[in-house]
Amino acid sequence: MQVSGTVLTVREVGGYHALTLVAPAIAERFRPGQFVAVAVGGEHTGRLLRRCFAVYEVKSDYGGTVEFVFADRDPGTAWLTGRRSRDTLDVVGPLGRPFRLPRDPVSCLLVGGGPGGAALFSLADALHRRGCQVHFVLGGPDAAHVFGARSAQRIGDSATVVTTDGSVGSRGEVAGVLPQALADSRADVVYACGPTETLRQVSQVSSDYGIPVQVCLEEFLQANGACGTGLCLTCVLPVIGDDGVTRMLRACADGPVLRGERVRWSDLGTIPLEALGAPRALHVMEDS
Amino acid sequence: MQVSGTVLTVREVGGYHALTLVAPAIAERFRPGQFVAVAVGGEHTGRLLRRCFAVYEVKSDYGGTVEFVFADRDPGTAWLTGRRSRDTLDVVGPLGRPFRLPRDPVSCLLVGGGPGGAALFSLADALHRRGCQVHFVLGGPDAAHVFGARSAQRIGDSATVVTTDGSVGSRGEVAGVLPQALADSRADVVYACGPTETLRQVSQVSSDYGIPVQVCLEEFLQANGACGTGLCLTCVLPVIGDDGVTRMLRACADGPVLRGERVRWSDLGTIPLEALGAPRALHVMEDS
Amino acid sequence: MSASLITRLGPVELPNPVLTASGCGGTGRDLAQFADLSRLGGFITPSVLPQPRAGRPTPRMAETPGGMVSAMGLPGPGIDTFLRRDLPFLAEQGARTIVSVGGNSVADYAEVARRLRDETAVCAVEVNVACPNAEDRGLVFASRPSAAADVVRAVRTHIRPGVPVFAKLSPDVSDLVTIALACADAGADGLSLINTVLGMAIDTTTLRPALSGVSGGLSGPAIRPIAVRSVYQVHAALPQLPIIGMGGIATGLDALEFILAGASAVAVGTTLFHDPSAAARIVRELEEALTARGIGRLADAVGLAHRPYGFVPPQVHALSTTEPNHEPKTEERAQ
Amino acid sequence: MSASLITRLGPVELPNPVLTASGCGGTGRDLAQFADLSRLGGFITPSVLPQPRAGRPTPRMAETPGGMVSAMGLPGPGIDTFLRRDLPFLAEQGARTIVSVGGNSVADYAEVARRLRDETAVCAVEVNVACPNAEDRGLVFASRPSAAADVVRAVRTHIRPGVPVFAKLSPDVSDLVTIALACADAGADGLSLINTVLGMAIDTTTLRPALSGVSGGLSGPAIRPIAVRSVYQVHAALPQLPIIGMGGIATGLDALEFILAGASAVAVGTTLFHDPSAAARIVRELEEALTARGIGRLADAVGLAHRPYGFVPPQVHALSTTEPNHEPKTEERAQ
Ligand SMILES: Cc1cc2nc3c(=O)[nH]c(=O)nc-3n(C[C@H](O)[C@H](O)[C@H](O)COP(=O)(O)OP(=O)(O)OC[C@H]3O[C@@H](n4cnc5c(N)ncnc54)[C@H](O)[C@@H]3O)c2cc1C
Ligand SMILES: Cc1cc2nc3c(=O)[nH]c(=O)nc-3n(C[C@H](O)[C@H](O)[C@H](O)COP(=O)(O)OP(=O)(O)OC[C@H]3O[C@@H](n4cnc5c(N)ncnc54)[C@H](O)[C@@H]3O)c2cc1C
Ligand SMILES: Cc1cc2nc3c(=O)[nH]c(=O)nc-3n(C[C@H](O)[C@H](O)[C@H](O)COP(=O)(O)O)c2cc1C
Ligand SMILES: Cc1cc2nc3c(=O)[nH]c(=O)nc-3n(C[C@H](O)[C@H](O)[C@H](O)COP(=O)(O)O)c2cc1C
Ligand code: FES
Ligand code: FES
Repeated sequence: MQVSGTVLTVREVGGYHALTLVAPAIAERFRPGQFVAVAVGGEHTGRLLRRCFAVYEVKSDYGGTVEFVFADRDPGTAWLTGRRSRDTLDVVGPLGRPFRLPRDPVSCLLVGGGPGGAALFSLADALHRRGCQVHFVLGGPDAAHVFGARSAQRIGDSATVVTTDGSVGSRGEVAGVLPQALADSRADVVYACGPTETLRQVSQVSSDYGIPVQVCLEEFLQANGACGTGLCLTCVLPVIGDDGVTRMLRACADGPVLRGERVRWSDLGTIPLEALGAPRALHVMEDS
Repeated sequence: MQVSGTVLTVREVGGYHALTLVAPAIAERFRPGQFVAVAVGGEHTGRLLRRCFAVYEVKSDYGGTVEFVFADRDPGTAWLTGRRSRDTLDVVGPLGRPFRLPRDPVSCLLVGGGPGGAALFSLADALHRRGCQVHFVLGGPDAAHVFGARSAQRIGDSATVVTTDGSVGSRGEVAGVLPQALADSRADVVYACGPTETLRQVSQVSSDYGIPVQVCLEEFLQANGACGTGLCLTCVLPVIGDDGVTRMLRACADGPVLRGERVRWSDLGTIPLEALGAPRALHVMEDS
Repeated sequence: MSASLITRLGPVELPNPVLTASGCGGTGRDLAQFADLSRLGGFITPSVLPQPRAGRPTPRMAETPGGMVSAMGLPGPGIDTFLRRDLPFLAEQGARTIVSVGGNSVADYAEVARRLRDETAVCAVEVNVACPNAEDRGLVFASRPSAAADVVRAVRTHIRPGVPVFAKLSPDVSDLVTIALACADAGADGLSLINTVLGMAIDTTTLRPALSGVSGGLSGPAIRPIAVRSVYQVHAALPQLPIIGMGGIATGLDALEFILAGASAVAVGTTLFHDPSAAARIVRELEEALTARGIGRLADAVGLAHRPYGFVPPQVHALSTTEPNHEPKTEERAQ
Repeated sequence: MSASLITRLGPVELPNPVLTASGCGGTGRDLAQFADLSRLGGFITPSVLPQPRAGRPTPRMAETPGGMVSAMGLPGPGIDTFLRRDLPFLAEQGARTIVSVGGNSVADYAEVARRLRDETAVCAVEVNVACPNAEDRGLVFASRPSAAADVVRAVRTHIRPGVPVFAKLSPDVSDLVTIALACADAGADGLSLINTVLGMAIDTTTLRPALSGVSGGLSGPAIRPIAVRSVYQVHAALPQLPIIGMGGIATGLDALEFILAGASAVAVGTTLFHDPSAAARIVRELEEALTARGIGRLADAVGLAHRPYGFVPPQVHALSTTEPNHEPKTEERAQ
């Protein structure tokens, strides 16, 4: 859906910003893990690429609202922070494949890094509705850059918070506390959203423990995507399919949620030699 | 001066818009006939060219305000109409050569067409301060597109209003009523601002009557200028100098006020064959 | 009465002139969520090569003022999967499909064209001549008249008569008209103008090229003036050859600019990334623009900017009437 | 400590690398109201021709997305008035003046250069090779290696040794590096890259070309990726030759992009129309950008994008180390 949504609020949440807009058609169709692609810069802009943000939450107020959380890191997001209520935003969504939910009431560990934590709260609601246990691990560089620590403590069956500088929770990285959190929560499945490096580590640890992991590649998509709608092929990464073949999948339309153990994390930014359709020249280089 | 001015108001005045901003450095230096060059589209804009507007009036409120009047005719002016109070505008001014004022208390006829009428009111004040008589002729297509008819009636020693459709004043064109107005006002000098075609006619009629005429080329500048500051040379028109030589002068930096009888009106949009530096190829064509 | 948008690309009639540009509408599946493919003038596929290709590593694109640079490396499933999966989908949707043919050798192009010959769902073929030629140090075919002619001839030979073949050229050449002429002589029924302009962005944080491919193709509204000039130049030299114009089209008025310059159809590329439902909007805006100008049929507007119009100052008039369809000379450039 | 911005153009040292581009800072008089000319790295004059020239009729420009197209027709007072009126003014202001030389024949260029020889206020000379050649059907000199070399040689012969001569090239060619090489062989001490890109706009109201000159030069941020690519390409091929980079520079980070690509100085053109005080701002922003990146001297940043930096994925690394200064091949383009 491509809609013109009316901005309700733009507020600061710690070191991030949260923008809420009225977009009933998107709110209605949204499933946890999906994202919106927002046009930035206004009508006269020379900035053509949409910015992709995982949805934090949808509500039924005003017919249906959508809220997303973002770090202000480029002129496009700076423009977003300057929106005022009643401005309109051109938004496409909901986009991408959502988190797949277990049918049975299993124990779930939800791992968030930085602004990525925001994507986990609607997931937590959905899991709770299915009778799942929801345990949180939330991390970030400092107290201002961990999203949702208090909410997680309130709604989670448990919540571990970890920061690089120890300003809130324990000092350390998400990956460091993960084995303990997996053990404590007796997790059957892991869901994660956050920096790509965090997703890599979470996938590694979870796989080591034999636990399936779904990751939401919001940050990778933000860094690489131009459209969010699957048209441009700029957001590709190597993923191993059920048939064992590595394919270059789109983080937007084939993701943003992918099975963490299937992503070839150390080959991001490359075309692995054995990927489907990898350049022949490179095969030759390897052979010779 | 290049300043970042804070918008006070944007209001509709008949079929036009008037924008007032706080810009003390410009207000202080302004002399009637000068203009401002405004950047449009905002920080992220792909629209690079400044829009030039003759100043309507400057006031001492808020340290110094500047108001200009414009017709909304392109996406750049549409953006301007959407400004709200407290927004900032990047404005350069005051620019160009002002109307030259007679030293003695002579009788002056001020002729305005469409939004160009706005440029005449600060001139009228200055002339009044010198003890001159100020007579107005204001014209436009219809009542909504004659600027300042009521003010002119209030402050002018006389005021003639003329519209194409007769919806206010008499039906007709400015040039048609000019001979009568010249006679009635016993004008020693004519000042005009408005559509280029109106300026041409006013110059023609005034010259026929042997009365000096100064024209403000706001519209020509708006149609042709890219910078307003004299750098780009896109706003040139052929003007005969004191030495009888035709030169391509810049409407912005050599104008916007020029002597009407010196402008080669029927050669606008050309390089007259005998202009200084006219292409040799054309000379050859004429000779052969 | 609203204007008729019907247009012709040689033997093919299209209900309107607005196509999606190669590589910018994906396989059609994702775009179909935002646009009824049967309502578009036509759908140009990403360039199809004989084999599957993964393309280049990320980063593949960078945002630039009014545009983007991208280096994708011609990713695609190869002709087999294209014929099995993508072309039938487009046919089902009722899209008038123009298949873009790519390759790194004349044999590649010939191979893809041969496989397309009996596909009735193919409405026209576009030859992406701006692919790197493996046999010529990776220089694109489009940079030499003879190389461009070779690939056009190879494709034209295999495609059925009645299915027009368009040669899609790159503007990065000293003399575009010569390349266009060579393609026409080699059998091209029309020309697609323009492919992306060679550009580059440097990441001022990493201090390195922003794209894995170092340089890439500049696209989007930023290049529109280059594209309009290319269409105007080529239409002046080859007025009988239909042109598909593209490069930065974002609105109906942009499309009209290309039509006036001499294009019989236009394609929307980068704008689809910004606004996936743009094509239908552009059709509507173009129809309104023609109607507002009292132009009853799109065909009457094709190339109109080459003729004098309305009031013409005497000197300009003299120029225009002596050379009504004159190619803008290089002297008619800046400064 | 803040970074040192000192840079060299061959024998000439400049306090900072930010110049004004030819034809975009006027004669200097109007710009002086917005900028202290002595604080700029230097001032490049509009191209000077032997005779006064009125230039083209209006309309001379049209706004385009992120840029403008303009066709001015090289207006200027001619060398006599330039030497009598403009050059002394610039000298008085303390501007480091780079005189742009233009012409429509080799003799024109030679004539202007000859008149400049004894002018001590001339800091460097830029040869605007993108002027139409009256003897070659109006094709610009910059489109042929031999024609470009002829004008560069003509100018270099007349200008004193010690005053560097820069050849300013047009990007509208199939092979920019060959033209650059030809200019270097003809005695150019450096290169200015780029002049405007040939473009065009059509007025959708009059349905005619928007410029009196039909086509014109595209300038402004829209062309920045083309300009950065040109600088990168030429620096890779001729790393010893200083380059003045320009095309769409609007901020300090834009300037840094050109420096990283291989420019020793940059020039600001169209941005001055939008923001007449831009040059001083860009100097400040560039200094801040270098300091923030821990680069102590501008000279250390020149061409830095050609070297691998920080984390390099293995495959990219392999490419970069085998060809550290490789010219982006045409295969490194879009798709
Ligand atoms: C932890 C866990 C518990 C489950 N519990 C049950 C159960 O109790 N009963 C039952 O019948 N099914 C269970 N499933 C399977 C799951 O419910 C179904 O696969 C899913 O609902 C089908 O959705 P889909 O058709 O959109 O996904 P598909 O199209 O089948 O799969 C899409 C991709 O997502 C992957 N995927 C799908 N679901 C998950 C997941 N939850 N985590 C990681 N990757 C996934 C698939 O392997 C595939 O790569 C469980 C799966 C997981 C991982
Ligand atoms: C109607 C009229 C009445 C005047 N009355 C007197 C008078 O009573 N006593 C007296 O000493 N001087 C008089 N002048 C001359 C006028 O006051 C001076 O020329 C002016 O003040 C000088 O300003 P300047 O130096 O900026 O213009 P300059 O640099 O001298 O001139 C700039 C250009 O503007 C033109 N120009 C200047 N003033 C006018 C004008 N008012 N109308 C049209 N073109 C003009 C000039 O011819 C020149 O082309 C009169 C001029 C006019 C036209
Ligand atoms: C991401 C991307 C992929 C493209 N892929 C192809 C392609 O496969 N074949 C082709 O001929 N052109 C391709 N192009 C070029 C476009 O079809 C079009 O010619 C160009 O982008 C200019 O139009 P635009 O400015 O509207 O995008 C591609 C362009 C982009 C941006
Ligand atoms: C109005 C205008 C006039 C120009 N005049 C000249 C000129 O006289 N000589 C020249 O070599 N380049 C001239 N140029 C080209 C600029 O110097 C510069 O190379 C080009 O505009 C790209 O830089 P920019 O994008 O910063 O403007 C001119 C450009 C413009 C826009
Ligand atoms: S962002 Fe365009 S395909 Fe994923
Ligand atoms: S508008 Fe630029 S010189 Fe007049």
